[in-house]
Amino acid sequence: MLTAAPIATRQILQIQDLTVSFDGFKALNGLNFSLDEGELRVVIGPNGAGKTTLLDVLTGKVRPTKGCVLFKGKDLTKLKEHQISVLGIGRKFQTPRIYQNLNPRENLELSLNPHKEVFPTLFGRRDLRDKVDALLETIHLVHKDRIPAGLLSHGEKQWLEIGMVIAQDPDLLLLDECVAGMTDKETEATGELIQSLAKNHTILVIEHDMVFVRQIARKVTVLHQGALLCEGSFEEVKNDPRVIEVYLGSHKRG
Amino acid sequence: MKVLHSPHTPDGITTPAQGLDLSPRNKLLLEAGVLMGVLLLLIFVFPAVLSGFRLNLLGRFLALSIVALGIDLIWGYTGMLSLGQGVFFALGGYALGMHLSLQLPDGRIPEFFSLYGVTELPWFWRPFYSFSFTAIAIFLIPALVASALGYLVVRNRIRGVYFSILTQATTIIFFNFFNGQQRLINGTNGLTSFTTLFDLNINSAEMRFAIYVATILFVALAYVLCRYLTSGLFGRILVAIRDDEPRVRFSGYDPTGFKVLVFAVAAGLAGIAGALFTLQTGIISPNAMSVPFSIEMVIWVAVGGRSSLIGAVIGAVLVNFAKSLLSESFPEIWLFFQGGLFLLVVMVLPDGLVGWVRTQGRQLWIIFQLWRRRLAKTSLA
Amino acid sequence: MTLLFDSLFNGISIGTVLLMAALGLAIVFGLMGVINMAHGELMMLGAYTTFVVQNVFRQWGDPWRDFYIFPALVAAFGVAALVGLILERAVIRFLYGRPLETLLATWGVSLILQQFVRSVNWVLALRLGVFGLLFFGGWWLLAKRVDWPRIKGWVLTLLLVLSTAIGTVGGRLLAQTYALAVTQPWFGAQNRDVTAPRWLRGGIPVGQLFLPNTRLFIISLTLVCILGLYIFLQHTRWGLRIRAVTQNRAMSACVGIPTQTVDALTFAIGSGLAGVAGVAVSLLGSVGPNTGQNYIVDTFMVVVVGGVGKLLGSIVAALGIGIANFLIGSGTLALIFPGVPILTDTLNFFATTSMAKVMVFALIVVFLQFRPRGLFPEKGRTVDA
Amino acid sequence: MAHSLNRRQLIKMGALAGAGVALGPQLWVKHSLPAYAQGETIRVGILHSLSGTMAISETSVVDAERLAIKEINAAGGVLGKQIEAIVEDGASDWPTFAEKATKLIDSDKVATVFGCWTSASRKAVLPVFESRQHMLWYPVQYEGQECSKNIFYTGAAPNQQIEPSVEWLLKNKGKEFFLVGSDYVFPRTANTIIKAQLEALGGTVVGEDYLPLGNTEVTPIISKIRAALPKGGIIYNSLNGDSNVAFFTQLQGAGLGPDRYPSMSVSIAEEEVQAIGPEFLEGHYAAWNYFMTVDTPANKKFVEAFRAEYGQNRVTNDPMEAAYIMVYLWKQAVEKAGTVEIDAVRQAAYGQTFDAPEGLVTMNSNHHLTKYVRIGQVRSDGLFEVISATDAVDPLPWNQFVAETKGYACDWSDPTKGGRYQV
Repeated sequence: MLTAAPIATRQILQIQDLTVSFDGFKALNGLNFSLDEGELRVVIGPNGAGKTTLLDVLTGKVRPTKGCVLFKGKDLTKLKEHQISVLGIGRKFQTPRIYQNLNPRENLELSLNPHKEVFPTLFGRRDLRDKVDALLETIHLVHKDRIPAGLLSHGEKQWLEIGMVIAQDPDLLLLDECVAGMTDKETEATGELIQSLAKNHTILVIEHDMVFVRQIARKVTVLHQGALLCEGSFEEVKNDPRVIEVYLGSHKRG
Repeated sequence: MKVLHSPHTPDGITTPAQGLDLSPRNKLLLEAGVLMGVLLLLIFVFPAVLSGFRLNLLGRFLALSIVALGIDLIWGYTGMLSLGQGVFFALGGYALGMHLSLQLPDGRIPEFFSLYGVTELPWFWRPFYSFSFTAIAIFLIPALVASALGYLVVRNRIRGVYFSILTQATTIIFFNFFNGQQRLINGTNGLTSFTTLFDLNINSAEMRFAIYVATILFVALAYVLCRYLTSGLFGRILVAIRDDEPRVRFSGYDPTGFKVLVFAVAAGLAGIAGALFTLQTGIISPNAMSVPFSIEMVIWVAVGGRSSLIGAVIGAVLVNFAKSLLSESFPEIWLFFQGGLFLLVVMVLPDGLVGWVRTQGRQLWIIFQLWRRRLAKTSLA
Repeated sequence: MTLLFDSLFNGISIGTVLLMAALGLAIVFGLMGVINMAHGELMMLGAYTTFVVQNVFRQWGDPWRDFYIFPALVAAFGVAALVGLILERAVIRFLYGRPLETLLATWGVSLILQQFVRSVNWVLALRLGVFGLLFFGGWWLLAKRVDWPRIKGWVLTLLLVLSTAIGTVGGRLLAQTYALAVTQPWFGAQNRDVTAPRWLRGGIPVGQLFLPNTRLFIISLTLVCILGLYIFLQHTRWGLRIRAVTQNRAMSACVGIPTQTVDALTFAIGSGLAGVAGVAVSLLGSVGPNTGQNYIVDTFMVVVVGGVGKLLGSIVAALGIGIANFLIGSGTLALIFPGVPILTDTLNFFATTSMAKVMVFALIVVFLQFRPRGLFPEKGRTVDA
Repeated sequence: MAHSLNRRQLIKMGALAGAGVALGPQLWVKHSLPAYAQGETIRVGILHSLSGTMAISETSVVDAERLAIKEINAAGGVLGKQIEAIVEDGASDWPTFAEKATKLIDSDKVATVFGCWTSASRKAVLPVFESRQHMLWYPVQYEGQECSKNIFYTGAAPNQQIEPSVEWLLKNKGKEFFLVGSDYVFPRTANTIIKAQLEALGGTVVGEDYLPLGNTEVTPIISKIRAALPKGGIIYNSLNGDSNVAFFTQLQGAGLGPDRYPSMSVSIAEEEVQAIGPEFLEGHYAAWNYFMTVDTPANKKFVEAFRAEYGQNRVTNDPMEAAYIMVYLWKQAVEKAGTVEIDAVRQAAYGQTFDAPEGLVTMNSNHHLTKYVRIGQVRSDGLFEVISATDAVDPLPWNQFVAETKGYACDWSDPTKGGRYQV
């Protein structure tokens, strides 16, 4: 993994004029966006703003109709999901997606495995136990490491998935509403975890929970109707009249 | 090593697997021991107990259980339901069948060619004079065909029922081809009338017993291979692909390679099964590539329990014995029972016999624990 | 020009039969995601219904005997829909969301149905009737008791054994008393004969061509079915409900659509269409226990090539496959490319009906390389969760 | 405790138990009976497809065999013992045929086996019978080129059906032939023979096509026929089962009637005519050794007995008659040999004659029957008008029109000659 970059302003991710349309509906519409290395960025926006679609493009799940996405100088739009993952982008999904029939230990091993081709996986010898133990410690699942992950509580699943993403050792972490369904206490602990991860990862967080956003945010980007609305610190964004219009306006109508 | 907290059910009752509390190493030893025991039983006890006819049936069904192991590997563990395993089975059978048909004095070609006025051996028959080539081909030809097909299909992310339907269409392609090519491969009649292998009469009692033992050894080998593939990290990735394939991609794995590899292995196993089956029935024909046969294969695994390898073997042997006995007792209406069996298993025993035994065992274990606890309480009182 | 028109007509003839058979499947598989391997057997039931209706009308003599086909269509739809309904209620509804299990269970059903038409006679019918009456009647009566949930398991077991026993004994008695009259199978394992009415035999000559009436009839029948289906789905209240449930089951249930009824209805309609297809098939080929088996894989291919959930896709795919089948199987393709020897030789190699099927299926696999989701795929973020 | 057995499971277990209760006694009785009755009866095996694609044809052959056994038993049995038939289902699957044949011989210890229809099933069981020196009686017309010591063939050899019918066509109907057949060995071999024969006798083959078994889409074939024979000609048809129905209905639908396109079928008998519908076949031809309309006292008796047993609407056909004959021939051979021992019965079978429904037939030492060849034309009632009949024709298992087997014959009564020797 690349550790902290020598120049703090080097851009790890650049997005230009990104458009995604489904049968004429534009989920993203000419989006321009960039991320500095080592940054922790929160993206907010009302429903349908294109937040999840943005992550889908970044992970290769959706091919853009137009535009380009550069990650560490490489164009992501031509790559497949697993290639992007190996390149160093890890994604935590909105609803936890873990392997229900594997236990947390196995879930983590699967993500930790450094050689992800078929034959190295089959024949390679590796000892991942120490790393797994350390990760289990981090995500507070040491005592539940041998039961099927499907039996974990919702919060524990969220944690496990965060653990799996960390295990991939990505340069860019994408976290999609990772505190949804958590108790206040769990949310706070998650916030702390993200803060500590931010020390040596670039992180992009999508969030609805404003209390949580306030806890972790350094810089906030607001999306609206598939395009960038504004960017700035949490306080700046909160007081921006356009943001208020978008959020409250829709609130009034609803 | 770190002390592991054993998981508890809400009532504080340990489940039997933990109740036995074996280390993984001891578990493996236990399994190997049981496997050896079953092998010895099959080789030394069954021949003494069963009539020659039933023993021959058992040998055939054990050969079929090798296909079932392959299906369990791709369906039970990886979630790819192939309805085309009959094709690979038949390819293996044909490979050996061609070798057996060529056990002739020099210069003569198999007799059926004369029916169609063919006087020269078609070119692709020639390599099958060699036993070593045949032995490799039995595994490799089906595996290569499966890799090619699997790659074409899996690469495009065709999965689930679409995969099943495409593999089913494959059976039709191959069936029609083999069925139509009388002049090359004897069409509908298939290859039959085998007499010798290694210059030994394959119908002699000794040779039949040798084939029976060989079949058992191949079942054991196939079991060990599948066990190796399904345990460890590789096996977990297979399960992960079954449960959530897109997620596996985001974990950085390309499922295509994994799926193609297990599909090829399953096909190779089917090929071996086909060869052993052909050796014991004395015929291989395009019928083995018919749609119903491939579906039946899946049913064996479903009956036995698709989440366990043992289940596949048990399922293949039991279902086939049931079919034999039922069709002997009720030749006119046994299809009712076969159809009913399919329905019953899917509706009532979704995890198959092995799954059923497991849940029943767990329930009994819980009842036992409750009873023990009550006993402890009363004695305290 | 004649060649082109001839190929087109013959291709469409083959295609419409496929389409007719695939239409029900397009609904059941396309809209509900249910793999019904017994679809072919539902067609077979439709064909047998045609046979029965024809025999009844034949007894009434002229003018009636020439018009049995219309009541047969209605009856075949009814019988197949009824069996489909029972199938959905008894088996498939427990398996929604598990397509592979459905596939295996319905395969079992198809075996049972095949054997049923082979073996059914008065004794078997009586045994089934007595069994059904006693078992379900008893269930219905006893279910009113207050302590029903407690005794259910044992009572049902008892009922099962008792009603089986009574049915069997009753059957035996009947067989001994009336012998051949009741033990003779209704249909038997042999194929049965459905004869097209006189006005459907022969054909219309067009230039050098000859358009058989049965083919024209099937083509128009297909058109009527497609049109009816379209109107039903797009312009009726139940059609709207079916579409709603297809798109979002949970939301449909929330707004008060009886999803279970919709499922049953959808499946019944799909099955009924299979019955109608059975009538069409009985005009062309045989009526026998294996009638359905011949169509099942082909029809699945039609739906897959067309794109699941799209009626238009199935239509185009069926006609395309039909035309390809004809062009390759009749050797017409070899005539079109006379200049290239290798190509001609290859095409001639495949120019038998048997090998044409090989070629067409291989082409389908190739086609799916370029369009893995069929001709008219669904788009959007929800497709591949 | 939440973990008690839930009710659904109880029902399921109940259902299983119920099925067990219902079936158990039957299974037990079926299996225990033969052992008890062993001394009193002679067991024979009947091995045909009762399910799968071939059930259409084979079930009625089983009916005929059962009728013959019932008649023999009613007349006092054979060697003073009753015949007990053990029926097995080959399920249209060739390995299953081999399995069931093994079972009949090894487990049930039957005296002989009556069975098979397709060549594939016969080829599949052949090694079983040869390795155990046992005997199969085979009732269907077939492609020849086989003469096993362990099979008696009571259907027609090619020279008793195909070859005379081609000669008759050449003489009466024309010289241009289009060959249509199902895609399996009998039609393919039959057509090989026909081509060789036509070449020798001055006819021409203008085209040939094969349909997969069970396929009913015949449009391409009909186009080909129209293209190859624009002015009419002979269709030589060896389609099997289902495909015939599609073929003839669509042949008529396309306007190719028997006046310009007469067809000769070798796999269509009375039952198939019923299934296809006489109105589609009226005027077409078929070649067999036996038709239901054959006018002999033996046939009258056979038809009456059959209808009394199985229903007045049933018909009889050639394979059924051959099946009926072979049971009687076996019985006669057993009585002559005085034992059911295989080799003695075989020796005794040579030269046996039987007043069959088709006429007096004789078993030859080449294991085939001397039979009569008849050409029938379909009438409006679905039966055949016999329009041409030959004297008894001796069977030639090795075909004399095929280069490889020209000049070969078969004689099992002479150990020096055996299955294939040069004349």
